[in-house]
Amino acid sequence: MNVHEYQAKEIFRAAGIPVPPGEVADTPERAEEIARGYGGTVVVKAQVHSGGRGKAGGVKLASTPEEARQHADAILGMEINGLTVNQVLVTPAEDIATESYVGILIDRKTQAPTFMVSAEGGIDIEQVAHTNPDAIRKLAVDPRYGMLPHQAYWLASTLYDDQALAKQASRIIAQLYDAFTSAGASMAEINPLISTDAGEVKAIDAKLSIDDNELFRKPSIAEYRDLSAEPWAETRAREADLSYVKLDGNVGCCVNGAGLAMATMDLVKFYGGEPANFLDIGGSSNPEKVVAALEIITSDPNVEVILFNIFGGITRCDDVANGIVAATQSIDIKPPIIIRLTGTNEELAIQILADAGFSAFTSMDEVVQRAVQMTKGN
Amino acid sequence: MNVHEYQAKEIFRAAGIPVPPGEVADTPERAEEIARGYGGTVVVKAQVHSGGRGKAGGVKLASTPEEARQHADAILGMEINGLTVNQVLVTPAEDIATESYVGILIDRKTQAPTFMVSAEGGIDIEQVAHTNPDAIRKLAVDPRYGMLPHQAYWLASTLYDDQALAKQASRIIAQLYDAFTSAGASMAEINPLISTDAGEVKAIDAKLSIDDNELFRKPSIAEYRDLSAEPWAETRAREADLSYVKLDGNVGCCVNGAGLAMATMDLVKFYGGEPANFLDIGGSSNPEKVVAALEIITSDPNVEVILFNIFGGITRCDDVANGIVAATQSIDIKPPIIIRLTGTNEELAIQILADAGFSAFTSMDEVVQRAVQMTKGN
Amino acid sequence: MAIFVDENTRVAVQGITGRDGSFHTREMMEYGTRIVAGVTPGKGGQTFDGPSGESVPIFNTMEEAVREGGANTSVVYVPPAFAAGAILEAADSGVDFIVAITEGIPVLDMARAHAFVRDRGARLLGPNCPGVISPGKAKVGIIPGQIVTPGPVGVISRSGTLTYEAVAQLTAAGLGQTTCVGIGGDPLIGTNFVDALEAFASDGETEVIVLIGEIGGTDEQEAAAWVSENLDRPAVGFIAGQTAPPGRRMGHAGAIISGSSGTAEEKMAAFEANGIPVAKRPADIVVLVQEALSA
Amino acid sequence: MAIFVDENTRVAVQGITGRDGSFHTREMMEYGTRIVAGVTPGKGGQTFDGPSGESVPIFNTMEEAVREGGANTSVVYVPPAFAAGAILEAADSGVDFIVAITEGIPVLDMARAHAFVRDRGARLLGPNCPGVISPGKAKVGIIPGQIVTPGPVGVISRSGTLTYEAVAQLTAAGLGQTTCVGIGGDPLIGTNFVDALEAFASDGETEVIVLIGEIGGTDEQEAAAWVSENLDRPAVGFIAGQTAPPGRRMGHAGAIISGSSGTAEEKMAAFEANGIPVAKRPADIVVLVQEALSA
Repeated sequence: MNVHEYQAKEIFRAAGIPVPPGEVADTPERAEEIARGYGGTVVVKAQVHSGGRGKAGGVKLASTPEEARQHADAILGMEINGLTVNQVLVTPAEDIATESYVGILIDRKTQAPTFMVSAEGGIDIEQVAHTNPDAIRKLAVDPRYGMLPHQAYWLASTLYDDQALAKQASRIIAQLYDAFTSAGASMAEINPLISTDAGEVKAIDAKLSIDDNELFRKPSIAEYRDLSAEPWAETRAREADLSYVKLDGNVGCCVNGAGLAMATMDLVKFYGGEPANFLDIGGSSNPEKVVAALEIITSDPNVEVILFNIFGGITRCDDVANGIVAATQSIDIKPPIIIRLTGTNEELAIQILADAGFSAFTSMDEVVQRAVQMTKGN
Repeated sequence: MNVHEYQAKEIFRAAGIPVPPGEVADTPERAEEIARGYGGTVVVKAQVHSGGRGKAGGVKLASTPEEARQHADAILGMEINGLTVNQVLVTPAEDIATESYVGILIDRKTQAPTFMVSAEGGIDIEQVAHTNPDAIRKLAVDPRYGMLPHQAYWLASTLYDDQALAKQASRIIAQLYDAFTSAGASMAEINPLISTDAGEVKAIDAKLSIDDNELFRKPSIAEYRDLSAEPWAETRAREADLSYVKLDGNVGCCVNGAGLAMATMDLVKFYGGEPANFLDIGGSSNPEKVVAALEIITSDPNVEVILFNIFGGITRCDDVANGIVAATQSIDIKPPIIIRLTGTNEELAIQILADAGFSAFTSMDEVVQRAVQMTKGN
Repeated sequence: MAIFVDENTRVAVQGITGRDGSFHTREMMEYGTRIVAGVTPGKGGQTFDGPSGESVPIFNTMEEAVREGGANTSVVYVPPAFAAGAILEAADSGVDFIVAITEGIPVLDMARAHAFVRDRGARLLGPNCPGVISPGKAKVGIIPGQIVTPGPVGVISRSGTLTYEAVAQLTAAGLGQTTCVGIGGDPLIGTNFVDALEAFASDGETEVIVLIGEIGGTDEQEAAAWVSENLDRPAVGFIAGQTAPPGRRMGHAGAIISGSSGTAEEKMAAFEANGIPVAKRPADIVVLVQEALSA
Repeated sequence: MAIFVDENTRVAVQGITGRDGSFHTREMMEYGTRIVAGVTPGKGGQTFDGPSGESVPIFNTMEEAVREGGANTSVVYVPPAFAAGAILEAADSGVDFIVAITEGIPVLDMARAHAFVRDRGARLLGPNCPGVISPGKAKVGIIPGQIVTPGPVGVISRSGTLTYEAVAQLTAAGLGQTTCVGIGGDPLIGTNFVDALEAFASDGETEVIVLIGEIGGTDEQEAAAWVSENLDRPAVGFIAGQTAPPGRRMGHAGAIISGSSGTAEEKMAAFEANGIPVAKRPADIVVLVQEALSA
């Protein structure tokens, strides 16, 4: 789960990280009021779960409260990478001497929370990794011991030669580790971490992704979820315990298992079609899940055909077939549905489906080819 | 640092451990009032840093508020192992089905916080260890991983066959570990941990010792220190950064280094005398420390002679000699002072002391023999 | 021969009294796996009824399952909130091999659990994996017994049903398996491709190895390098997720393209560059295995 | 020969710019110890002036002290709040031997630090110890150089000034030392009596070992058993604290009789029972060593 910049900043602040003040506005008038409260120049920042906000015009400097209102007016309602901006963060502008990057994520190789820091901040760290990999220092934190003081200092000393700055950064890095673990995060980033002319080190941006698997035991973090910031289909999928990712094609896919779901999308492409989505229905065959899956898939107006691909291992195919029949009787589906089932009780399942008027296949290749043909009017 | 039972219970409660309610009274009237508030039978318990409160008559059941007042009246002001009772804890009496023991301390051998639990609770665990060692289960907690759920359960299952009770105890054991580490404790004990007829597991007594070395970073715990519960001499010693332990003899000892201080006491005994105290003046020779040491030693009316034994290694003997001279000029000391110094600049030191009228020796055996003789009127 | 599990595997089922645990325990027993103990704290002393009337003792702790039940392997079906704790308990009990089926374990719990398992010298498969099956010998986990058959192919896969799809096609084509290993779809897994490859490399009966990867991470790339440097027999590959967009998690917590790394293209290229032919569709895996065996 | 420190010891001083650190660094240099680096975060690039005008480079980190200064040993003089962190840093830097002088480190910090040092395969002496001196070769810590002289006696002690007392008496009697080791007065120490005994046992020049113990714990009892089972040369003992009351901490955090265990009587009896004669007074240590050497 991604949280907004202002929420990440609340969490960072609670961990002791120096973060400039800021307030959230959902109207231009409120933005003006906040800016007036701070006085001086402020930054108006779109709160949206997407990178590239600056390039998209979602981050603007305002030297007067009126200007803050004007920027907020322009940014609120803006679409950034398909997501609508509903809130802006208004925060005093800082006087920046240097910009660095500090990030931490769960690294697969070291099997540990791993820091990446670079004195080249304020830009995309991926790009730094490509053009100047030596400018990045990495450190895996042993989860048995946590972040050790000398490790934080070692990272900080990459960022600043000045020892007063390095000591501040060292403290911030240790605090970021605490924030990361106590929030149950999978990624946390300060980009940029700035130093000011006055010799202070501060986090002026904040990014935080929470491990979804932690949310059950972090109710205060789970409350940060902003349903207005995610498409309806994803909210619905999460509630129904499905995995759904929208794509740009027209072949709606409903598959049991994530690997098979990806392989099904790939096979659609292989046969010249375009998958409309990733959807993993999981191991269950209950009709409510099938209903939810069909609602989600059909909420995408591009979908021209719905393809089920079910491998019945532990799941019995006849149960799934009954689920599909029940689900389609309870809701009205426009696009045609074609189904492949194989494995436990497949013959029975195909009979159930044929009786209900569905095309049923046992070969994955055949059903995918047929689905693609149908999108081409064949 | 030891904390009172009621303070330990506050810490345990904050960690989630079920502890019956309780309030502290420093007058019999207040005890009566508290007892009236609870209704029913209460226990009136002396709050004093000493074991054996029960045997000493410091713990009494009261079935009416009036009886609570009478007991409080008897207990307040009582001396238990040389310590005056200034407060009593009044707490509702519990209906006890079984009594167990749960304790944790820093174990030298495993170099880890180590649990000891026994289904034989409510009595001295030392005694159980002697008479029935198999009744005690031990577990060292790896500080790299902390208390693991199956370990807590493994300990709890020694205490109760009943699974509902074992699960409650398991939770309490995990919570006790959290309380132990977050308070910076060196020892924590629940004795007894009871189960009630209603099937609840509760801590009805609580003991907690804090590692003195943790206090600098645990200000809220440091505030628990009850100066009225410790002799003046110990408070003074702590403030002056000295180690002092009062004993029953008449040879006051002032030594640099803990091992040498013990060896000096032992040598007093060896030559037929009785040491009045352990006092380690540390490595410093500044006159303030010597003044504090002399004040502390002379606060014991039994002291008949004061013996300095200083090994000048890094410490220069002439510095110490000057400290002693300066200190004795600033305060009035009744008992005679004899001094042994050896090591760096010992000749110079002996001259300084002789000029000031002190007996000065270089041999530890000689000075101790002389001190013992002086207590015998020789 | 086989890897990880065989006739000598003596399994304790952690969470045997749960819905999934009890169902799959019966499935494992029907397949012939030796289930020697169940573990559910608080239910010690009860017994679990197998499909043919066998009685499996239930213990409160893994320690008892090992001491009294003689378990040398555990399989974890407990819910995510308690699963890491169950893995730690298993590692502490002295079993050599732990299979964690549970999906949804917090990744920070697993970081700690992996360190603990390493410290204890045990092997963990998973979590969030379908387990392992050595056809005709034993299955530990949830891979359907009816889709496998004994033979010379070793299978290593990050996914569940995709593995079933591939293995069922192999079986249908008469290509049996020594062992099929599902290493799991989480970002932090115990046994990875290279670990499983090493095990297969010392199995005399495995003649060809199928690697079924997916987007996310660099495990397949490292496997490819290992194969070209160390493996004395052929391997074939498949990668799911060619059409997956970057930055979106495709079901599995581990199946996510981060920036420009972990793409299917990258992995397929690594396979090809290290002499591992790559199937374009699941159905082509059979063809490549046949070619490898007849070469 | 000698144990733990000698001519090849290259020391980094952690906390070299502090009051104690700078004083004792000069003392160590005057004794001839090779001080190759100082470490104080934030003061890297400065230099420390030795007693004879030598210039010791100061680094921000132990990693630099090892990489650029060539240190193989560290000695820790940093304040208690930061001392455990300094020990972890030293262990992480790759030095083999760490001497922690600092008194007052929280014991829970040390529990973690000891585990870390073990994981890294380093040896820790202390904390809250006077360090180690190999007469004529090197001293690391604070033991006064003028009280020792080379010879055949190995000394292991839990205390500071009591050790000086005993060693000074040995020296005065013409009984020199291979190495004097102060293992420290804390409840959790790195190198204990048995560890130091093992080291002396493989030192050809040590002919007799003096064990100076005190109340608290069972380290001396284990040392006694080890001596009788493993040691091929004589040992003599002394225990401080015969007059100490139970339950009261005698200065050292580790010097406390808990209930009925850890008493001086118990330890003296263990020594005697295992063939280690016990001195009744410090002065008798000299006599016992002379007897052992002439036996």
